[in-house]
Amino acid sequence: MTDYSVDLVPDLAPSSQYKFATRVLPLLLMALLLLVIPLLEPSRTSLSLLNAVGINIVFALSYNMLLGQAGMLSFGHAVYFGFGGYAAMHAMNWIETASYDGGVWAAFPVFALPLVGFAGGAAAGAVIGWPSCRRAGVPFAMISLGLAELIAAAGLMFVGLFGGEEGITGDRMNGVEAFGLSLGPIGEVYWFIAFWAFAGTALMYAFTRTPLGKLAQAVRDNPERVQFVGYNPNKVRYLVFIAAGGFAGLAGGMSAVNYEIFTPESLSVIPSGLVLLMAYIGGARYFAGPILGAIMLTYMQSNFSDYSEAWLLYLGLLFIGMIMFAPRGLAGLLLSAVSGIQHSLTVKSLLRWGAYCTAGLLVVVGGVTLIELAVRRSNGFGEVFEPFGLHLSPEQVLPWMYGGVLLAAGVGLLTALHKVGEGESK
Amino acid sequence: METVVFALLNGLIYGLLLFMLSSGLTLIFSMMGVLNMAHASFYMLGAYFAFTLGQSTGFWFALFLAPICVGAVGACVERWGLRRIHAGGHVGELLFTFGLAYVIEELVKIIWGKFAVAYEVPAELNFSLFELYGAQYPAYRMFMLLVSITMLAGLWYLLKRTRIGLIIQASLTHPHMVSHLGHNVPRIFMLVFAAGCALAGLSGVIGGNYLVTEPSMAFSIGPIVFVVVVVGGMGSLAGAFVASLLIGFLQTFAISIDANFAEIFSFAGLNPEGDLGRITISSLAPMLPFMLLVLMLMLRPRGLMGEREF
Amino acid sequence: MTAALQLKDVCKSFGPANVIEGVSLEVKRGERHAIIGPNGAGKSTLFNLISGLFPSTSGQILLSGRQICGLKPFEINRLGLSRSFQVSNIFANMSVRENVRCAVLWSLGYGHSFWRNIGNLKEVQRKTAEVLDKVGLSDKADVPAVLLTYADQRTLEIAITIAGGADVILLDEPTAGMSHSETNRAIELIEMASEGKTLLIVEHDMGVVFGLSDRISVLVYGEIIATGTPEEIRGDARVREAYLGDEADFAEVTA
Amino acid sequence: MPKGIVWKISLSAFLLSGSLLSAEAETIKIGYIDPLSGPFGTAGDGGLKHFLHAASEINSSGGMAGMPVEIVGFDNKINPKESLIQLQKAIDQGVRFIAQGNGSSVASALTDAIAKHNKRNPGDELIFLNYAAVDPALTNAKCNYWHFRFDSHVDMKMAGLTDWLRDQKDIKSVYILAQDYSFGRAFTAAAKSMITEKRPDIQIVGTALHPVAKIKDFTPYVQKMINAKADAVLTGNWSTDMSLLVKAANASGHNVPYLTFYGGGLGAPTAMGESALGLVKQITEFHENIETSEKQLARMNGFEDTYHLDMFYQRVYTAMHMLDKAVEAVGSLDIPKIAGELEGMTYESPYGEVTMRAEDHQLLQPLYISTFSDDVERDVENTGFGFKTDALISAAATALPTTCKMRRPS
Repeated sequence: MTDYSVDLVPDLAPSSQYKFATRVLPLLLMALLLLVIPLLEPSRTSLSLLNAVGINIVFALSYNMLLGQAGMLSFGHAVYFGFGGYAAMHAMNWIETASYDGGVWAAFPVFALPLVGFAGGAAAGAVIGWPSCRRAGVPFAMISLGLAELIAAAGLMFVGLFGGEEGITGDRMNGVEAFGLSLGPIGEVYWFIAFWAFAGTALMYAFTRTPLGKLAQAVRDNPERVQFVGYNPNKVRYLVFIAAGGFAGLAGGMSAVNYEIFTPESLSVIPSGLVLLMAYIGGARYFAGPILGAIMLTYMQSNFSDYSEAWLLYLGLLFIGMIMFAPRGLAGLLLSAVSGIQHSLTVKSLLRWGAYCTAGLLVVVGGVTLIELAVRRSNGFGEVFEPFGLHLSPEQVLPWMYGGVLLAAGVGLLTALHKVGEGESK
Repeated sequence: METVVFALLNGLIYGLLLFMLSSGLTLIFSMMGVLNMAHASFYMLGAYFAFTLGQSTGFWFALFLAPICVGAVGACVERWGLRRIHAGGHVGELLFTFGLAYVIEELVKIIWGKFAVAYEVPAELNFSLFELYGAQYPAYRMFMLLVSITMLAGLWYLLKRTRIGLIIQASLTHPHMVSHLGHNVPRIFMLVFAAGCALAGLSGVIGGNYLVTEPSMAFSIGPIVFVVVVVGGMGSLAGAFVASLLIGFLQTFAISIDANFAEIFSFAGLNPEGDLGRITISSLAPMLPFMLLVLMLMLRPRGLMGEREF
Repeated sequence: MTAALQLKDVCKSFGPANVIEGVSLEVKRGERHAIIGPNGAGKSTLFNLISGLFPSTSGQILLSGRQICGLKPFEINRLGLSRSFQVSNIFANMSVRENVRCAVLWSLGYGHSFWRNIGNLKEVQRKTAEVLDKVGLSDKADVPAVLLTYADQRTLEIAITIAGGADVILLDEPTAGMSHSETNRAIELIEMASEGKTLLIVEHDMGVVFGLSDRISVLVYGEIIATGTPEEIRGDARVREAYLGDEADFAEVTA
Repeated sequence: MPKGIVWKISLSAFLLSGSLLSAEAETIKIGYIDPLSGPFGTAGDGGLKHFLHAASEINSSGGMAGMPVEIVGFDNKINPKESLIQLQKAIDQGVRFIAQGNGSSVASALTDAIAKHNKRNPGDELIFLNYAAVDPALTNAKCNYWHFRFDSHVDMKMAGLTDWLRDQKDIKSVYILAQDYSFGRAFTAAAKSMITEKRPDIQIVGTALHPVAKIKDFTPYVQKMINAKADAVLTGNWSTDMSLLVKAANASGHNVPYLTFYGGGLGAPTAMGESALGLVKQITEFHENIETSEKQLARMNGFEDTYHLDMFYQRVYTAMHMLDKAVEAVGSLDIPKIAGELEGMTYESPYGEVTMRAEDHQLLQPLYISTFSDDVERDVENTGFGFKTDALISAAATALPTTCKMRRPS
């Protein structure tokens, strides 16, 4: 056998500079941002939203360990979030009891409850994953859906464990204080969420860099071939499933401390669907994609409903739009925009970008006008749509025509641009 | 005895309604590989269309017109939606229909309002057919039975006796074959999708007034339809039929059993007031299909009568 | 000394169709053994049986004297048997380096570890670089596999196959679809890669087969009709008849 | 870094949304936290409209102690966690009164969170006006000083219903059907114990709990009732479960009274239609055909003309006017004092005197038992059908003992 001594082999690993820029820097930026936010003195609303965002970031990233990394489509990921959350919630109450009566839990800080959540989620993943990870693809998705329905129903049946539909409540201001945080005011809870969101993100990122993480990607790409490099794809899936369950449980634990309540609704198919939307809209192919999705959807969920009661319709349309026109998600869109700016900053490309944006804007404005008019008309108590000081009444024909014309113009422009683009590429 | 007779009768009606709903999905799923999560939304559209059309044309015309309209909507969804993303793989398609279900529900709320609409059984059929053990048996149920059996026969004829049916049958089991035969595959896909949706629409027409026509009707029945298709097996209409009836009977029988776990497992000393002992068989009824789904996928992933695995 | 790979009366049927009918074969340690045969003879099926993708209907398959029938593909792989595929079967969305890296992990004992940073595993890095260098893909290490040219994908296929350091290597038509010059490079690569190993190869290109192999087996309709050195096979009348039915052609292509 | 950019954009959006909507001291803001979208959006939407109408009524007569009232809707998607986020939003926008009604799980999450908030933020307290969450625990084990309930809870309604049942001598057996969750179980338990107490001769021929919103066809349940020869059915079902049950009962020709809490719930009359005539009875504090003053009729007409919806929640007006009275008495937005005023307050509603009992903050009000009928002056949901009063249950009759140990701020 030829002797390949170490010095003869070219060093193929990326330079340490590159490694720093792509791997460490984003995490440092995230940490910095988390540290800077409190300096801006955010309002209570912003803080509670940020806390929700933090929880959802960890949840969505854990979901993407399945969908993006290992290629497993699950409709029941909230189950692990729920089990983790319940574990943490029970532990929180044990801490409270122990703080009066003494016991092992008395020494456990509430700050560390997400670890209990992690254990709960991972344990649930280990039990439920054992049968379900033996299938992949659509059967796996269907099993996850069936199990999610069953467990959601069980959540209402077993009152002792899940507290009925009113759930379990607790008080986070008990036990040992960590880092001098009483966790009473929402500002202190922010630090708790920030810490765990960062820790969760960093750990899940680190996971992608481990042999198991890499193999998960290999299983996603080609499960058959994985068998012929010595790995059992089902076992790889199972291990990733446990890890994903654990991190979902971590998010559940964060949620338990943040809200001081946990209800069986958190186990149901609705949050499972939402986390799927977060990961997919954000961009399941990229590690940071679900982070974007979590931010956007959490914000939409809590704030869009202030502006329009049809926000679920917009969410659905956005989701469909992303699947059809931007399957790489928000992260993909951002990256292609960035690389577009870097590589071909010509007048022509700028014009085309402008045209695309205009067309998109027309479609959105026209569509929104029509939907809002329709909503008001359907409500039927004479409410008028008044965007930007305009006065559009659903009872008149003209506003409908405005909307229709704008939408048609937008769609027309998009079609034309698409044709031009195709013509050029030929 | 009367419990059994009634459970059989009701299970049969419910099962046939499920079969009408899921036969379309079986066709779509087996041929195109699309597990259409919005399938129950087309069922809902069928009921709403029938309600609106029925106001001007009467129920009997709506019975024919509404499924056609639903089929047209389905064709549009396939043509301008699914077809574009077909190349991206089945996960994308699955997610597309998942989003579509959201959108259809919200649109229905805008168009028909958020409350249930007064879609009633037609007066001609609103009488009781016979009385059995003190309970009346409504004529409309017999009508539903009739419609679903007619549909079943029509579908059978279409698949066994017509050219297009043979092509569809061939592509149920060998989806890649058809393109080699020189057939316009996209058009066949569109046709099958539209037909599947129209079948769902038809079940909406006759199920909407039997049950309730309201915006959440799709969401509440959707998952059961998957169960039927998966349990029945890929590419098998007969399997879907058996699975529908199985689930129909299973659910209605379970409801009629009042015993709770504490009674059944009395040897284990379960506390009838405890969480576990308190559970009755009848309260588990709606969960049974999902248990069946999970067990089936784990033990026999090709389903009852499936030609192949997913 | 036990044979590296031994098949005893292996049969495989799909329903009523008997694809492999009682194949017995012995591949000696360090030997380069080719299997040839007309299309549909069952060559790929035979590979799938040996590598554990399909269970055989009856018979025995021994790897270094150890029964491997009924084992899962990954278990067989761990015992030191690795195979390539006729249609490129690579990890399309990962870079070339990552493809090879996945293939070396098990052999270096990293199993399913999730506590180590893969970038810090010097041994893995070195082995990966070594394999890439050996097959000449070093300069394309960071290219996503899906963007490689066809020939490079075939090369990567072989790289993944040999990366784990298996003693017995099964190559399924490694040069299929390659141009003449690409084929020559591939032969070099195969020769180098199989140095000191046992090689079982299915190939259509007779030039490759007769240039490379120590022994050749001819598989026709699920049965081995002859095994021998290239010379013996070239001179075997049954092979000529069964294989092509045209003596002149056969002589020509095997010359 | 793309990550960073989006963070900043969304961050500034957060901050913007906070600053744009900052509170004005002169307005009394009532945060309405209920589902405004999704499957339960209809229920919450209806409640919001009642609050809006009541607020405009108060504003047109000069507001509360001269301060105009504003109702701010927050969509909680009937999710406890989302409700807590919306609660924080409401507090940021200067809301000092929280109104909620749909879902006892949400109510218990809110009452818990509001109590914690008031303890942790003295001087910044909130009052919780619960207009429809009927879990008895909220004014018993879970009661607190800041929570006021304007609806009669499960046990009170059941007490009223069983009082009425005492006089129905022809009912000899009942069947109890409820949804399998805490409300349904509380319903079943209350029904069993109160019937046994008030009419020991009535035989409970069966009880069943079924999962919420999962049953498509209730015929098997109706069949069991027929087999058991029940003279009446008691059900806690609401929404679709209610309408499907009645439809199945009608189809099987099960002509016995259905005694319900929510037979008149939004959407149910339309869905049940003719099938419910003469069968469905409900116990409520209000329906449109109770004899009343011209003023109240004008209010109903006003509401219906504005929102094209039937008036349903009289108690929302009660809550708003009692709050008005309390604020007028205090003269400023001193929340603990306003809560003190509400405690024990009596108020003359169009349907009789009501009292906010001091010991548990539970409103005691007269209840009416009514039947779904086609012989009515005012119909519901344009069906031509409406409710017709059978009996009046006095407020005193619904007053049950409470286990509440109210802790009042010193």
